Amino acid sequence: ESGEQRFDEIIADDSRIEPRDWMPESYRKSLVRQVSQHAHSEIIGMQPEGNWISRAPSLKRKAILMAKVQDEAGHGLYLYSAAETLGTPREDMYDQLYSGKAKYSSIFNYPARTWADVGAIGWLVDGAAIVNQVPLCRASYGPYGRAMVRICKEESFHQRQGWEILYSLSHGTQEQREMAQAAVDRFYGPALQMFGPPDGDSPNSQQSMAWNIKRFTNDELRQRFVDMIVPQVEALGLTLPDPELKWNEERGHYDFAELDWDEFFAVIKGNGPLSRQRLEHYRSARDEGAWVREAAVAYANRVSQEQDRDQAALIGA
Amino acid sequence: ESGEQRFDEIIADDSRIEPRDWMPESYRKSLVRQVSQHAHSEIIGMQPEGNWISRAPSLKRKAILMAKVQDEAGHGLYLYSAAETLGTPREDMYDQLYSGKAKYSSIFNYPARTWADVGAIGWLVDGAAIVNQVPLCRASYGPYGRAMVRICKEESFHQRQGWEILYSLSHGTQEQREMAQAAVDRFYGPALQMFGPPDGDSPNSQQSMAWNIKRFTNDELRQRFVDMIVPQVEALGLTLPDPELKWNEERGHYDFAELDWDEFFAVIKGNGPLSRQRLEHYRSARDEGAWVREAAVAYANRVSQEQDRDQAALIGA
Amino acid sequence: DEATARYALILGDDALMLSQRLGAWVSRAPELEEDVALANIALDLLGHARFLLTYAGTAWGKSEDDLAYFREEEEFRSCRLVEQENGDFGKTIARQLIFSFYQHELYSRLVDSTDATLAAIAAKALKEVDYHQDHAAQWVLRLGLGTEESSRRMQSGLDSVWSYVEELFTDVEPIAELGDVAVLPSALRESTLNRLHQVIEDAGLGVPDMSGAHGADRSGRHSEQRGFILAEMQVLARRHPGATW
Amino acid sequence: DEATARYALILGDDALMLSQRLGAWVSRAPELEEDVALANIALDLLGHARFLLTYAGTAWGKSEDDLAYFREEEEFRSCRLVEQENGDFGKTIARQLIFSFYQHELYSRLVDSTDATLAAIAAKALKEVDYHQDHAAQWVLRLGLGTEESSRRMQSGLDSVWSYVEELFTDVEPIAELGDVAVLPSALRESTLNRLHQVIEDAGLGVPDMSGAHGADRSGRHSEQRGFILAEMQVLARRHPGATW
Repeated sequence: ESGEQRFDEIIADDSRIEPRDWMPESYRKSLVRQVSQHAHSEIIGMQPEGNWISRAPSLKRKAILMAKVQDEAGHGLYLYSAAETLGTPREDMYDQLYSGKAKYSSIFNYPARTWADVGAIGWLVDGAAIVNQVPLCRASYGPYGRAMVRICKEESFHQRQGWEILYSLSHGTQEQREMAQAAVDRFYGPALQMFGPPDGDSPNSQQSMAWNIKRFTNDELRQRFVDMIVPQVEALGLTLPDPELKWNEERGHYDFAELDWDEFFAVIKGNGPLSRQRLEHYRSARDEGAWVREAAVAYANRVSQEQDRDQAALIGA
Repeated sequence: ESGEQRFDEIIADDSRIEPRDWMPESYRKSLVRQVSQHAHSEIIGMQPEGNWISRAPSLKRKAILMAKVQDEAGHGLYLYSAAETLGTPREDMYDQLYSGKAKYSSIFNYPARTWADVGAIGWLVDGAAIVNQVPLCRASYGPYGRAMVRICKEESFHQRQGWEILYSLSHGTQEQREMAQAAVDRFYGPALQMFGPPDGDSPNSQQSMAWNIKRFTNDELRQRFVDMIVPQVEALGLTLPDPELKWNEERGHYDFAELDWDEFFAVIKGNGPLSRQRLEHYRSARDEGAWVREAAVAYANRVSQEQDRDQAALIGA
Repeated sequence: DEATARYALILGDDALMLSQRLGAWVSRAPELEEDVALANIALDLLGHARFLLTYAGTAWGKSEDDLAYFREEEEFRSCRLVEQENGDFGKTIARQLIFSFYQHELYSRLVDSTDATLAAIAAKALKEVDYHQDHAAQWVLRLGLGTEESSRRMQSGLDSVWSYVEELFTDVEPIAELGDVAVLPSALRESTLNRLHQVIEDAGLGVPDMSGAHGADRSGRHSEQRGFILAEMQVLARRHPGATW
Repeated sequence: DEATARYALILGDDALMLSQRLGAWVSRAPELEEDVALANIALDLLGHARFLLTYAGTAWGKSEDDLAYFREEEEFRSCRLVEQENGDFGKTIARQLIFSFYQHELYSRLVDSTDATLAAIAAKALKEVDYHQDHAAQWVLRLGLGTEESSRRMQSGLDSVWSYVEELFTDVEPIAELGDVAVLPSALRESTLNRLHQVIEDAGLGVPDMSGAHGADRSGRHSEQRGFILAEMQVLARRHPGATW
């Protein structure tokens, strides 16, 4: 049985490909791209919320936010590890992000201007991420699927925490309430765009679905997300900024207005409000940390040489 | 007539030595030390007040403070120029400050914690500086004396502005008043120590006076300062933190308590509250600006080469 | 009137924010002469801001300090360019180049405003901005043509802030309705960009190839930095509301 | 009682300030693993601070947030060490080394406090501080024995903060009067310094030769940085007094 046959069988059985299994180069490449983009999104995603750690308005919120941003770094670690099992070293992925070649979720190129944005990011952005990611827990590539299981568990906490931030605000003072509504107004559109362009404009999706990486189309997931957040926003006592939003009895789903795809493609092209700043922040952290990483490598070499010497001495004796 | 004779005559006449005049090496060295220390004090002195530019409580105060700190940079420039006329390049003086070998006024190793400290620095520190510097306008070395004339004029503005800050505070809210008193309490002792150790412990003073650089002893100047600020503090409605302070009819001066000279010598030795931080701040600014200075030199060379070429072409034609 | 006051706020807030940013250079500049120069520019801008905020305040019975210290983050109308972090000297100079060129084009037209106060403020400011643009352009040349490192850093400074250039030329409200009182930002675009391109090319650098960053309306879509700037700027004044200084 | 509460404030403010400083590393660390590690330490310290401030607050009917967000600059009792700027990674690690070693010595005695709450807080915190000191010491070794540059930077980090070591061991009031409730800072001096010297020497570095910086009393003589830290930390809470979050 050839590797290719076995691969096709595994896919047909909807079971899992593991690192040592044969896989088509295109499958490998496509996965590396997707997993590393996902990892990069976690890394860049630390910035907008990280901005608010120092200013969180209560110590409890500060602790929750710090833990959340820390989780994002952790997710980045899982995902880079999963991608590494496909033969791409982490350094290469860092370099791609550094050089601006790699993509990450556009949503993180929007600023988090107010504390309510931290809530909106948790509720809407992490919410959209979960809708996207739950099906990925069954992705055909084993390490990716397993990483997603861990990540999804944490993301659902994050979404809940975001919702709670908004709930406190929407039940607080008039100013807090307005802050919450404004944040939802700002993040609603970009959050819906996190599922990617409309199905007609998304050529890679087909192949991804055939390989059991993706399970649903962009538009299917987007619909699922809208259906999920409408009752949640009602529970918050806030509204979504879409006058066309309404329940469609026939479809059994909410109808919603077309999104601003011009903005979406502009942001993808690097003209988001903070596209340059996010990358610069990442680069300067890398640059400033270079001497530390070099020292760690030098020290590790030194220690292993000493161990070798000790061992040689032991054997010689 | 030998250079030395001429030098002695000028000093005896109480008239001025100019850069091209002969002077004893010890005179030159002593002046370079004094003038560059004075310059360094202006430079390091930008830090405690500079800290408050971003937080000044009104736009008017912000403008006044910014102008003051700018003046300090300007004073630094005058003074380095005066020292350069003695044959020491500015870069050498920078290097001495950078390496920690050079001294500067210890007072700047104290923190400016509150806005009132900005007032106290203006009133007391600039006040002490003026008392010190007015006689220096007649210093025997011409460029130094002339630099001091310009500087003294501006310092007296600064002292006035500091006094006004304290006046506004001492006539403001209870909290403002307390802030003002606390600042005066903190800066009184260190300001009095700006005149240097008691005369008995100040071996260099004698020679300096013989050369008509210094005109009064440390203790004479200190007394003059105390006599000056007592009526001023009364006008502020504040007090000086010295229970022994009182008018001595017989001496025609105010008596005041012995200062904490242990603290003084500790700070001189580099154990001031911010001794390390001030130097680090200076060093990091120098380090971070190195590439800019290199570029400026390279550009100047490039331009002068082009001019040489142009001129050569002109002559050749 | 209200619309003129709101226009004065736009101009004043830009100057105030940039002044606040530049003030942070004092005691940190690469040369002592630059400590003096940057403080000087910061002081000029603060002067413009004070005139403009004072004038704006007359419409609402507010002082310059009410407007500077007691407005909330979302009430300021400054553009994102002036709120960008100082970065290294190259980035600061890039920001200075763009802003001073824009401001020069603006004020050299605003001197003809039918509003006498704005015309007078512009006339006074123009002389100062003349120096600001000269200062910036000279440094762009020095850095662009200096060393390899300085050229790289100057270019990366330009790249870093360039996406906020377009916002300067957006005809946000209420400018259009003010007629000859104001200068339409869009009318400054061509001449400002031409002059910028010229200097950048003379310095052997490249004009960054990028469109404007999304969200250019000078209200509610401000930079992430504004909150940090104001936290520091306003902290003392707000701790003592009603106090005089 | 009041004195115990004031003691808890001293411990809590140190933890709070250091946590605030470390939080600024998140997304800026030299390695992704360090983003996680530093956030972890920051989070532990914030946890300690919350227990301690909550406990202190019971004496005055105040919450942790009342104490963290609505005290003024001069009312905090943190030491200057924890308020120092992050600087580069070497300076941050130097600060971590000193503080975690001190804290370890402190908490390993405070577990025997006759105050049951303090003893319990110390017991919980001690396990975490165990990791903090290990983290710091490992990095001191790596940097000290890594490259020439890392050794230089690590040394300069130590030099930069060393003058604030002595303040940790000052028996400020009300500690002395608390007897077995508290641990006398001066009693920690020898063992902490011995352990610090050991690590520093193992890393091929030198123990800085300097006495303590003047003004070591944890009140009114705080660092210049504290005002900046609080301006940022408190800005949002103070904008909305009485709000819940």
